[in-house]
Amino acid sequence: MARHHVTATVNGDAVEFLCETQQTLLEVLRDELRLTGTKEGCGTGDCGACTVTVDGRLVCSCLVLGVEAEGKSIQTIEGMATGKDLHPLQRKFLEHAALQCGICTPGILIAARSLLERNPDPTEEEVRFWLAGNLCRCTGYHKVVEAVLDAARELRGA
Amino acid sequence: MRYEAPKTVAAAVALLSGVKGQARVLAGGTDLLIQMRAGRIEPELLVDIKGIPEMTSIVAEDGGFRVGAAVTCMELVEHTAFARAWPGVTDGVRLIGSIQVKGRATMGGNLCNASPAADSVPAMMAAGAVARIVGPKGMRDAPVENIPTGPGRTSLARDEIVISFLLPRRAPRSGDAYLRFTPRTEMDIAVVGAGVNLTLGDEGLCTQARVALGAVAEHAMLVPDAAAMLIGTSVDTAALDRLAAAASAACRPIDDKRGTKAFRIKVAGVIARRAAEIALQRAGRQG
Amino acid sequence: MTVSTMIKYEQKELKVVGTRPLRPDGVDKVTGRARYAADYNMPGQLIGKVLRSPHAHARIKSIDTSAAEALPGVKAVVTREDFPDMAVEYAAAGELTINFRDVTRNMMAREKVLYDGHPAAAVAATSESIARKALKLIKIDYEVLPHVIDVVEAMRPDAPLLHEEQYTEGVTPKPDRPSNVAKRMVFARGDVEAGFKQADVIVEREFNTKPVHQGYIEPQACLASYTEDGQAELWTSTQGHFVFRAQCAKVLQMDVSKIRVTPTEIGGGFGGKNNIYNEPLAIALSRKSHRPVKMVMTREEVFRATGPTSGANVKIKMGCTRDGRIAAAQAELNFQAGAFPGSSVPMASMCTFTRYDLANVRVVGNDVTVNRPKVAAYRAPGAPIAVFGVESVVDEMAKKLGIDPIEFRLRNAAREGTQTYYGPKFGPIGFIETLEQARAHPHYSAPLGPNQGRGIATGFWFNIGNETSAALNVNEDGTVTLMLGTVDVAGGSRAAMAMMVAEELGIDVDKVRPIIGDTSSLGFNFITAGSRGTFASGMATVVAARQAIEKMRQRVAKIREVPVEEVVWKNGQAQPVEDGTRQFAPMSLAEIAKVAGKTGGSIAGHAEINAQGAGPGFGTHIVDVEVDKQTGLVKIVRYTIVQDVGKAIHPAYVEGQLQGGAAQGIGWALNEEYVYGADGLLQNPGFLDYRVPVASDLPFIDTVIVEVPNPNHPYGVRGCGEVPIIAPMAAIANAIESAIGIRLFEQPMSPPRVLKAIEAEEARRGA
Amino acid sequence: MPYTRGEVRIAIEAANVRQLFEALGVRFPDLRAQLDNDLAIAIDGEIYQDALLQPISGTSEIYVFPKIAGG
Repeated sequence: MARHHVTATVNGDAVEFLCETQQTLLEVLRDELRLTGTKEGCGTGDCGACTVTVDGRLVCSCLVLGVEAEGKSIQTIEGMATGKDLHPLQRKFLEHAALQCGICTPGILIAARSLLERNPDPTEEEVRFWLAGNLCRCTGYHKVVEAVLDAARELRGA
Repeated sequence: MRYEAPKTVAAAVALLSGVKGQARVLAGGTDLLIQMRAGRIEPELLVDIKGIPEMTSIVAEDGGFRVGAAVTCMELVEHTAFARAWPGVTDGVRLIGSIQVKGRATMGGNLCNASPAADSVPAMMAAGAVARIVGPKGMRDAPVENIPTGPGRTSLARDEIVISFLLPRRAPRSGDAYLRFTPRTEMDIAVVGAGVNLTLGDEGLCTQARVALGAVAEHAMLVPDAAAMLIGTSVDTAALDRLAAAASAACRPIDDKRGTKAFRIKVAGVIARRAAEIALQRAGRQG
Repeated sequence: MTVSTMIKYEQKELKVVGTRPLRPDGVDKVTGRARYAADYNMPGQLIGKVLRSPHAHARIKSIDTSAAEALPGVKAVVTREDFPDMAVEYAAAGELTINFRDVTRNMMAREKVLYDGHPAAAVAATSESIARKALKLIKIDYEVLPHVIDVVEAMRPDAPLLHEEQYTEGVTPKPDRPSNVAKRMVFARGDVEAGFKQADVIVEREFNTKPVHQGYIEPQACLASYTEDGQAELWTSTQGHFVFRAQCAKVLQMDVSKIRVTPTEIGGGFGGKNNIYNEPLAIALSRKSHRPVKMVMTREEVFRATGPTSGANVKIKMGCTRDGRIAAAQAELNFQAGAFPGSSVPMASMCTFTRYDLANVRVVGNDVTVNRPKVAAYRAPGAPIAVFGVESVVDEMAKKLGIDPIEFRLRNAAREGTQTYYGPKFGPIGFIETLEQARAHPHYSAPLGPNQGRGIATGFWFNIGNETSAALNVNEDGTVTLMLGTVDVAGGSRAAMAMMVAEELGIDVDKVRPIIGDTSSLGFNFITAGSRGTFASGMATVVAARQAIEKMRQRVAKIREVPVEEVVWKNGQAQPVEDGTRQFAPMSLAEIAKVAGKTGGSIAGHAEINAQGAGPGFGTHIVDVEVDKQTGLVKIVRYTIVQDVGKAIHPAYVEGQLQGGAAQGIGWALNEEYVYGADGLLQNPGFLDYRVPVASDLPFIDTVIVEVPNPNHPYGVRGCGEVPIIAPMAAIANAIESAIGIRLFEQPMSPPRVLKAIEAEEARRGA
Repeated sequence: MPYTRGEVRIAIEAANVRQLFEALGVRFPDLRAQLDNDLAIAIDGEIYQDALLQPISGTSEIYVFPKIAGG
């Protein structure tokens, strides 16, 4: 089977990989690049566990082909902290106990960061609707929403 | 499985008409990849059209907008001028899937996937959107309502592509709206969808109206009988009652896991009425 | 065994327990480092895939795997031929005792496939795409049989039979013909007929519920490596690695000691990861291919073939006197067990009326096999189904008598000394406290908007103890490593255990590093289920800590050359007893650790117990809903939970349990359901059409933690995970009734059902 | 109580749970499988599961019921 040679940027690093046409970006990240922080919960774009950004756009990596990543810049959970400094969202999730099993957490953090980049002062309702594509079965979302609102507050310096 | 990413419409059409076996256009891929993963289709060729400029841009055209068929839903939702002119179409696009899905999904895909429940399609039908189609025989324009012919079926030839949509210039005091009913607030497929587009005259009477319904028949459809109930009226309670009745009367739904016939027929009227109320309010706001 | 010579925590000032430190697994989870089962890989690993039944019920006439085996890249294929048949033999497995004859048939069909998705063959290949191709090449000749999906239909004498040799247990005389009713059970106290005679108000209703899935976001995944010396290693997402080891050993006929199971970080379970599915197949494929084998389920497989909870038919009859005292209570619970016997109906039967102090009770439970996946435990297994009926009927009785629903429940509430109808007498419990605090909560008196209504309901769960082991080692630098045998199923039990150890030893919690040991590093541990983690593992942890303290007292006595009774452990150090006869310099844990090696060896403590004395948990929920009368849409406007947890070791994680449990209960109540077609095939095996609540569906969920200590636990813990899922269905039904005056008897209370009920009521009023 | 041929109240001499279960097994063979696997008991109101050596006093009131687990 002919494999495609793809060059892209992942969390700021140049990467190259080979993939089959039907391999998704999620499979490439996890199986070829060994970046297993991005999770598969459904494979059909319904749970958001595989959320990453491609050229700044929030997407489900299970609905993107690896070959489509050619020349693109991809951000995953592994690139969210800078050195020893956690992103404020990561810190607030810990402080607010906004995670339990944690399988949905990487996707929710990536989605929440993308929200706060566009809207630094979201309402509770805006947070809930923005995160509607990220299923969490443990928390009932209560502490997740609190953590995002608190992180927004901190990032605004309010 | 071959993957091609042509840079021109001509090249894309040539690829599609050239291939013997099954070929698929890859736009957002939010439906295509799921069908491939489930093994429902095994195309020989994927034609990724996101590298084609006229299919991925939003440009002004005779006071209206020409929207590339491969423009992502998020790009369109974030286009403030478009949202001001066509808030109802924006409503429909905004309701497609999650933020993540909208980051990939396109109006062209939403139309050509031909799901009876596609959210942007009734909104575009109500808006009078015209699709521009290119094939080996050249280019043609067709109103959106002429494209879906059944679940997963369209009037397009196998080597034709929808490249863009024209949303025409707005008359003054016009407003449109799209509403759908789903059990959840998000992440759901419309059980019923309704798009309403209307224009008010000087005396506040409705001079033009278009009403379209989704998920209540084998494909999304215009309902002229429902629109007729608004034209010439001040869109008052009586007119809205008649609109709701006409909308329900036009339904020919099925029972499925997402809703029953009886439920869809009843709720189609309710949703059409609520959409009309929003459209009216938006039209009123415009000078 | 309860902890002897127990120091009551109420009598000492707590430094750690009750605070909110960050969880030890937190940073790994927010950075993507945490390793879940699907994140494990081994050199040379193959990918395993399962071929599943496309029929609800069919006899397997033949299986031809030759074409699949011939496909390049395919290294092994297994079918029923690769597993020994098992005799009827029972073992505890989380929800109920299971029968190995059924376990081996559920993991790989033998004579028949019994549900859509039932495994019929499995392959291991060098890539997933080759494995998928291989599945298509396996030819199975099926004789399709009539199927039965609905529990009431399955109970009819003429219903299609799943198990020709299944005769209803628990009826006399012994039945002479087989039946889908696997077992009938009766729990009775007093005389219900006499009780109903005393009643002024009698309400009798029938309720129906659909199966719902645990809906954990991480699909089942495992990695198995069988080596030529007959040993196997297994990494898997499980709630109980010791139970998985026992079951794999049994069905694969291996020595327990030759299987080592390491529980990975688990992406949610809620009872759904109490049972083996792919694990024995992966080991068998590895044994046959001489390569490690990784198996990850798709979401569709999770829905089609792993345990949902039971759908059920429930009949409730209750009578009470004019002054609101319940005189008699009767229930019939008919539960779907799925393809094999063993639903949660026994526990549901024991939970049905247990919140109330009743003289006359009769509960009959039927465990019924149908052509659906074998049910698994789901958070307070069965209780929400029975309570949906009971709390609806209680609400109706209170309304008929014009008594406030909380007041009505208070008049009947179970309290310390109440004799339950299934056996135990309650010790100190906090049910009345939850009712009183709910009544006093501002939510209960807040004004309601148009089309809004308020409902309340209550829940009870036993909570359990069971077999548990723990070990802690005092390291040379004065830090402590704590090894636990109960999987941290996400609630944060690692943090809670570390906190109890820190409290006992008198050191900072960040000096204690808790980890989950594999099956070779500790004695047996039962699964993490039944809200036992913090109770039972906490008890074992405290026993281990106190053993280490005892060793340190003795060590210091030797070092300081004083009799051991002159040494007491206080404030994190060994010091002279008050009014003792000998003075000596105290030694802190760090000081002891430093010299331990040179004074007789390092200090450790361990415990292997079967924890008894679990403390029952009770909760009261208040919910406000708004109903769209034109579409039947029900919106949750406000939600408050009041629950007695005994003692909240880490209050933030207790709140998380309450909020998460209620959210699952809300999904159960409103939109979640398994939808089967006439062909007996599941129509909604995905998160698009199996509708779990999304963030925008829910409001903030207020929690009030009540603390009535469990006297049998050193820190008063009862457990808290199960109770919060019990009340929501009934509370929401009661709130809908108060909003629109219509009571719903069917779950889910989805828009089509609500609208249908509204139209039926309008028609009735019109007529 | 079909396993006990209808008897619901039984007087039995036993010093601990194991002796009680053995005596019950002798008297009601149908109950044996249950006794081995899925029964718990309450001694004077307190629940015991898998506690075969738990002492029982001559006057103890005992209830036998299914073992409890959970999700």
